[in-house]
Amino acid sequence: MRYSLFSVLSQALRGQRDWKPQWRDAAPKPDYDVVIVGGGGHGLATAYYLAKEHGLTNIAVLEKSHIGSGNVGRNTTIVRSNYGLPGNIPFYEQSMKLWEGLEQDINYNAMVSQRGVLNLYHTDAQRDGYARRGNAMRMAGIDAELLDREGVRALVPFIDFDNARFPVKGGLLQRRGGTVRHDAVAWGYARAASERGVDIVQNCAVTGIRRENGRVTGLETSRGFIGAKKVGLSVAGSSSLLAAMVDMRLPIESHVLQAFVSEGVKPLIDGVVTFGAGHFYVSQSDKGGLVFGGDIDGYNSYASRGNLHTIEDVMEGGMALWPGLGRLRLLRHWGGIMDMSMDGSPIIDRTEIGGLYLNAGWCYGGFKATPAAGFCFAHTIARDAPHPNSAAYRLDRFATGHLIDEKGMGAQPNLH
Amino acid sequence: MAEHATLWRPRGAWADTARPGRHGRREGPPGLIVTPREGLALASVTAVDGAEARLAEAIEARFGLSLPEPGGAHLSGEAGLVWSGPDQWLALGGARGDLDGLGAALRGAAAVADQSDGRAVLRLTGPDARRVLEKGVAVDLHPRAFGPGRTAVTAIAHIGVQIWQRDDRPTYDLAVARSFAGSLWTWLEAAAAEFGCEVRASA
Amino acid sequence: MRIRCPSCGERDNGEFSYLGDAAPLRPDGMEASAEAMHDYVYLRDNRAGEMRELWYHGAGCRAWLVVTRDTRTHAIREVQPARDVAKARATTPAGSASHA
Amino acid sequence: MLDRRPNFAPSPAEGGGLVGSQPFRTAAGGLIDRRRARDFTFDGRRLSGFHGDTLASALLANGVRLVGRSFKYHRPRGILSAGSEEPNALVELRSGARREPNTRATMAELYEGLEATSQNRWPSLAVDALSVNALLSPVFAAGFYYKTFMWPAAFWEALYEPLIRRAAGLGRAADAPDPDTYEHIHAHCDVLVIGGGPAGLSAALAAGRSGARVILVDEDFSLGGRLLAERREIDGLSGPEWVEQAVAELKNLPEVRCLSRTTLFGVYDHGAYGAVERVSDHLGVPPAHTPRQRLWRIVARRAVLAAGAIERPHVFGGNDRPGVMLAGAVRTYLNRYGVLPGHSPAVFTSSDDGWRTVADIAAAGGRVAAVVDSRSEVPVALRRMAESAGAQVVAGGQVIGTRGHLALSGIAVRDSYGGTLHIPCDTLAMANGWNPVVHLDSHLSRRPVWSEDIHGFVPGTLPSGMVAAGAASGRLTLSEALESGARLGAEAAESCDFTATAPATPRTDPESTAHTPLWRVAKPKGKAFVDFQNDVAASDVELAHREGFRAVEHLKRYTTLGMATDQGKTSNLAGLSIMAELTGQPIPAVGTTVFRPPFTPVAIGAFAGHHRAKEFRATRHVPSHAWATENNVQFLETGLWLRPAYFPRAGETDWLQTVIREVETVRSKVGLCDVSTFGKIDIQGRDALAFIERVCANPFGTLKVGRSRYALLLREDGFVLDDGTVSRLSETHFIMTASTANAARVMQHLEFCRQWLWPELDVQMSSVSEQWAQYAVAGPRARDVLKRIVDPGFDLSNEAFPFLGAAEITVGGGIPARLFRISFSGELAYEIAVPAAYGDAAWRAIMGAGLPYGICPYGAEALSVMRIEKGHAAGAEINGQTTARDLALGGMLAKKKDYVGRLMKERPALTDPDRPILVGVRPVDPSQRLRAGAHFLAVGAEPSLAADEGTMTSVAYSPSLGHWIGLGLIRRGHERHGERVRAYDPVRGGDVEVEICNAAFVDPAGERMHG
Repeated sequence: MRYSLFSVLSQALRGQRDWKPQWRDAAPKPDYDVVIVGGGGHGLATAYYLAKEHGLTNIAVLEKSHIGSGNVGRNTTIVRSNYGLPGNIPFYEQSMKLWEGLEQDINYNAMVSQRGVLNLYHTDAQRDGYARRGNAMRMAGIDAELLDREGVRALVPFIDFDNARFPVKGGLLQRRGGTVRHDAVAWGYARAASERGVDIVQNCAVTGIRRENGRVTGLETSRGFIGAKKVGLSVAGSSSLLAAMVDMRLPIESHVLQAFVSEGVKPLIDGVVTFGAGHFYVSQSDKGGLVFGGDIDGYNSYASRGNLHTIEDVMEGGMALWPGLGRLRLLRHWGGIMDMSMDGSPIIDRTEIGGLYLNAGWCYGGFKATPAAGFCFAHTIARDAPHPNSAAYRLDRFATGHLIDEKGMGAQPNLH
Repeated sequence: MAEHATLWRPRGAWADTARPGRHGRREGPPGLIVTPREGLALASVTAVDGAEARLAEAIEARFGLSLPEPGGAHLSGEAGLVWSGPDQWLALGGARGDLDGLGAALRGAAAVADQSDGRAVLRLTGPDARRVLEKGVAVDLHPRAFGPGRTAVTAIAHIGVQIWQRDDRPTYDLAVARSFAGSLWTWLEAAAAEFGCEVRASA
Repeated sequence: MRIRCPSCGERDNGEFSYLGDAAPLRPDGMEASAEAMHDYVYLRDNRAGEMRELWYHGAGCRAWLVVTRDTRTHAIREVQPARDVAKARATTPAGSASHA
Repeated sequence: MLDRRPNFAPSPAEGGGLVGSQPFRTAAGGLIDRRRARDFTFDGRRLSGFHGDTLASALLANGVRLVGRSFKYHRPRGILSAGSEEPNALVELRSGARREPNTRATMAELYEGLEATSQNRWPSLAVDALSVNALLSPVFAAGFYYKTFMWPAAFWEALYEPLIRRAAGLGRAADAPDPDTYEHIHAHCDVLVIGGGPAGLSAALAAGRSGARVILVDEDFSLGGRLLAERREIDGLSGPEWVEQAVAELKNLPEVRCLSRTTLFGVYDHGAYGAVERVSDHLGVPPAHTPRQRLWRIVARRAVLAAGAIERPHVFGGNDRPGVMLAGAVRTYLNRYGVLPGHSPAVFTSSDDGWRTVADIAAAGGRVAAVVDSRSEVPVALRRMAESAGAQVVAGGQVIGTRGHLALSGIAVRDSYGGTLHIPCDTLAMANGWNPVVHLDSHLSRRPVWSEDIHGFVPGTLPSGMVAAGAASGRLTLSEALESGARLGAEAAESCDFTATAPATPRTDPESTAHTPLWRVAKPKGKAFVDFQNDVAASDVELAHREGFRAVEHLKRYTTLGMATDQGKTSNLAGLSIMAELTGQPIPAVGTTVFRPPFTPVAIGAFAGHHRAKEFRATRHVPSHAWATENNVQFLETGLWLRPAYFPRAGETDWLQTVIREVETVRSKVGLCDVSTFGKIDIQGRDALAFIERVCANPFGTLKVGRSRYALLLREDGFVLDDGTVSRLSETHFIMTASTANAARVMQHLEFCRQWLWPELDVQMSSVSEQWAQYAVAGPRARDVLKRIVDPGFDLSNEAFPFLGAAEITVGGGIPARLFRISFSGELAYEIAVPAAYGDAAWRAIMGAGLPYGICPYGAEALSVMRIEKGHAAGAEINGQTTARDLALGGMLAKKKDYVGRLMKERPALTDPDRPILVGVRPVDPSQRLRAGAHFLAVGAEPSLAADEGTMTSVAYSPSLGHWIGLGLIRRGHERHGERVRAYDPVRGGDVEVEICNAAFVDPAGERMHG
């Protein structure tokens, strides 16, 4: 049923009786043209764009648990395209444009809310770094404003301007940045893909990747063998485990990133603010909870929980930025497993194995990338060639030296 | 010609911060008594691989003390050695210059680097000394886990510190990198406020 | 998380910083190949399970440590001074220690 | 209609007559102190309670039932529980900068002058405009917003979302910085006991008597748990008497620490726990020198989880109406607080313990309107007891609906024959069994398991070192709690090598926990709520099922079930049970939600503790700090350091004027600058030189004793890590410097190389950064100044101590010092290092010695100008993205040795001649200003990513040249000197034509520093 004001009102009168499952909970078929492993935001978006842009219909998305149970459901919901390096800029801007049209495209309100992303700076050197980044954005046609202290004060008067250890000197603002209701992204893409015939297979864990003559032929799964002409891996923190099934070692480590939400309160803050002198970023959800995050815990982990040290570090950043937070209460914190790549940038590429494609290495930037990652990965799979906007995200860039290292931290994923 | 030689007086690491007098709660006896320890001699001693026995002998000869095991502090009055890392110790002397010649004495057995001014040291004692430290030190200082002759290299309020316990009153020496002394003091003053803190003149 | 430093005893993980997998060994010397160096610098097993990894006790004794930890449960089986491990490695025949 | 008032009307003789204003307070009894009245306000209304009350008990005593409005439908809500599970009674406590939204009235201790305000309502609690949402509730079903508000697209941010945001949220946060303080404390123990009820007290006693170090925490302000709330007997003592005895003994055990008002909120790996102590929340304002709250980081070898259980509500129509309460809570208010919440209470039970409520009310002299038991068989004794209390007993019945405007006035009951009875009542006590508190044991990703015995989840595999006792483990009777607590407490102590024995279990009065859960009432009249706070009704669970959201996590996220501030403590199982019914599965097959920390919400300030405002991070001071502050310095933040930036003099009106004067003074006379912030690493040993060769990319083999050399360090991936100098003091003794920003990272890197890569090398390292105050004395008169500083006997002449000389000397009459002839400014310059305690004296001495030569102090800004004039790369260029070749340092790379980064820097993309390389730029029109961060474009090119040729990294106004200059990285820059490009800076409106030139603007041949 198409979602519309009419359908919502008429169902209200009918006791909501006629709504159908938002996506088909499919049983796997024996063979598919393309199988996407991973029913997160990226995998579901990939399936949707394969169907929509490339006319493929014999597609399955395999999810070991239930869709949206990974990072798409446990992030801080920020979207932005304020990158500084040419390898990243066109990709994230494509993603932003897709976000801007997402609701009409998939007929699902994911609450794309462009209330601005503000990155604060505290030193002249940081200011110049943001100017460099903002200028690159502007050259690519992306909105960016460099604010001084008073410009920041006009937007977020409640942060600490008077007694801060690292006084705020200004910020880089992308007004088109904002937040998106994360779960709805997975559900919306699932529903849209399902309507286009994609099989969404839940509770189906991949246990092996079958190959013949250097090409994939299908997947061993907890629900039996599933044949596939092409396989796209889109499994975030589990990327290395899947790659190991075909003896590949990836330039990736899995790390835990914690996210936090406070009790709900009446509106305090409109957009997203990122502290520049510590690890802290914050926004407020439509339900009123402050959603915030910080740095990864910093050690390899497949356990989706974090430890106290990092929690304190994040809260210290919060209090330093915004001393009015003191009496607000932390409601919940949780962890997600990030696929941290060695230069902090993702991989969307073919592999050495025919028919096997990889979408990985998103570090903690994967959510904002969801539409473009799906779009470009679908392109890569369908055409067997990279999309121009993701052309820099090659797997061999570590060998060639074409690194995309926004932070300049080098091959140390826990520092990205 | 060094014509200003008469003006060359050392400036204490705590000169701007741990001012003598009462801090925090005013009522009752102070829970914490702080004495800045200015003018000590300190040096890092790093053993040469394979020369540990020679080092131990040389230390015995100079200090009359054995080389402390990990986590140990061997003290004799104000002098002594405090373990500070694998194959590394902090040598102590009661007065600036007390460790002169240590490098030569240990040549071939250990590398010595003067740290007399690199670390700022406070002596902490009083009935609530342990309770104050508990607010910053994640190491268990309970008498069953720590005590006189023990040391820990750790952090307080994100600042690297080394603590060694001198006696079971208890009395602790707390060393911090000199440039951090001001921030460490701010923490200590806040942590001790509920117990009351008396700073005595530097000794 | 608590890590038992062989010298300092059990400490909060906040006192340590992390480097990563201890298995890849630096291809030393002028004969080393760029390919081997690439693998050493960039490629990881990223194991879900027990892993030997390098931690630095930066807020403590400044020792590098080899920690044997399960990345699924954080259970730590063993902590050794990295220098001791490295010295033992140096005395074993070349190559036999890689990916130990 | 029952109109008889119970016979416990207040007697004016007691409580100083104040009870008269508390119509629901019993005449006697309870654990409140009736001699200590406590006045407070609720929504501005002045009310009174007693010391020992919670805000909730005091409100109930005053007959206040309407306490808040729900999240979505703004339905009137009252008090459901008497504990931290409370979903409804949330208020704003205090006001102004101390306002605390969403505070559970059930946990807030009453203090004199307490100020509480209801929330999420406008204009008032009784008349809430948004209660219109309740009428629209057929539209506002779960997830309705995903299906609408999409047209037109621009309306989302402009219209729909602001409305939703304003309607959502609950309370209002404080509007100013938190004026109170917080602190941390680290505690270690053998046995941590979580919960101070009968099981926890027994565990603490058994463990504590053995001599083990025990910490007992409880979130309540009084220890005792449900023993304070029930009329029970232990060895002939009442519950509170037994508690008093146990607590007195615990307080006498020297190694036992009892922490009330302390919530164990999180379980972390390896026996680490987080708890928060509300030190001063029961007072109006924290006393002097006392924090508001204290965050405990506890490390425990063993833990006994004795956190009790939470009672389940029933799911029936209108079950959210103020006056509908948990049965256990009704008993708590009656027995502990001396409050009977209603004049005509009814009981709805599916368990024997629900009947205790009837007995307790009767014992207090109250009347009970009705008892509805969903089970058809009711023990005769219970029925008789109820009937003697005046109750109508309905066996096999179910409450299907409620009546009342802002509070309960009656219930509709379906009897066992299907008929409907309407029973007037003002309170309904629900008893539907108990859920063990399994939250904490699931923080480490463990899942609880289903128990058919109690029809609920009990702990599964517990985290290592943890055991569960009492109700938290599913042992719901008092005697089981006492027995398991004592046994497990003793065992915990034993496993920490103490000798402990569990005492004999005390005798308790008989009790029955027989229970047949009623997961939901069929065909309810009106909305039957599952999650009260988030307004999730049973019909929303049905809708989620219909739309395919059947997995637990889907159910939770789609309906928001369990995501409110109570995290579903009273709702999760109800939601699961309905989904189980809809999918035809047993409850455990539907799954369990994993509870996340914290157990109850924790103030953000408590986590931050001391680290806020100026103490967010430490501040490091340079050795010349005191002099600088006496001399009008302006500081600059560099990492944690406060570095002198410049020293304005009277009459100078802007920083540039000052910096120009400082640079000119150095270039023409002499200046003094504190460079102590650089890292200094002492490297000794037979293999020290070999070690330096491996960590540095340039060769050192020819470095002689008494000389310094520039040092370039790469990361293993071939990019530049840092640069500094290496000075050789003896054959086996070197000093390496590192940049201020990278000092710690370089030290860690060198330790890695020494300990892990090349342990066979004989190298000893220690950081001496803090030991030495180091000052640059720079300018043509530097030598003249230093001659007056160094002790006689040291020859400073150019021949004896040339450029790049290094020496150990003495100053001030025998003070050891080190002298290096290195120059960052390009002038004749020295760096002199003295022990840090002499740093202040040395600074003053050099300033004095320099007076005749016109010396001035200069700061980091002038230093930066001069290094840009010299074309030296610094932090803006050594940014982790550049190679030695990019920085025009390729020529110094060693060819005949292995070193860190050697191979990876040769990758094709890093040797691509098209890469941006370091150059100087100057404005074609010398009056124009340059800005770092500008991008370079060909003159006439349209700005685009493809046209981007590089960036300006550093700029300065050059007093030597009289115009702005810049350093930048531009494609093939080294081949393009003389070419003009645009420096494009749209974020600051800049667009300047510049000419590419040699980066060394001043004295390119380097003659001055050699002089």
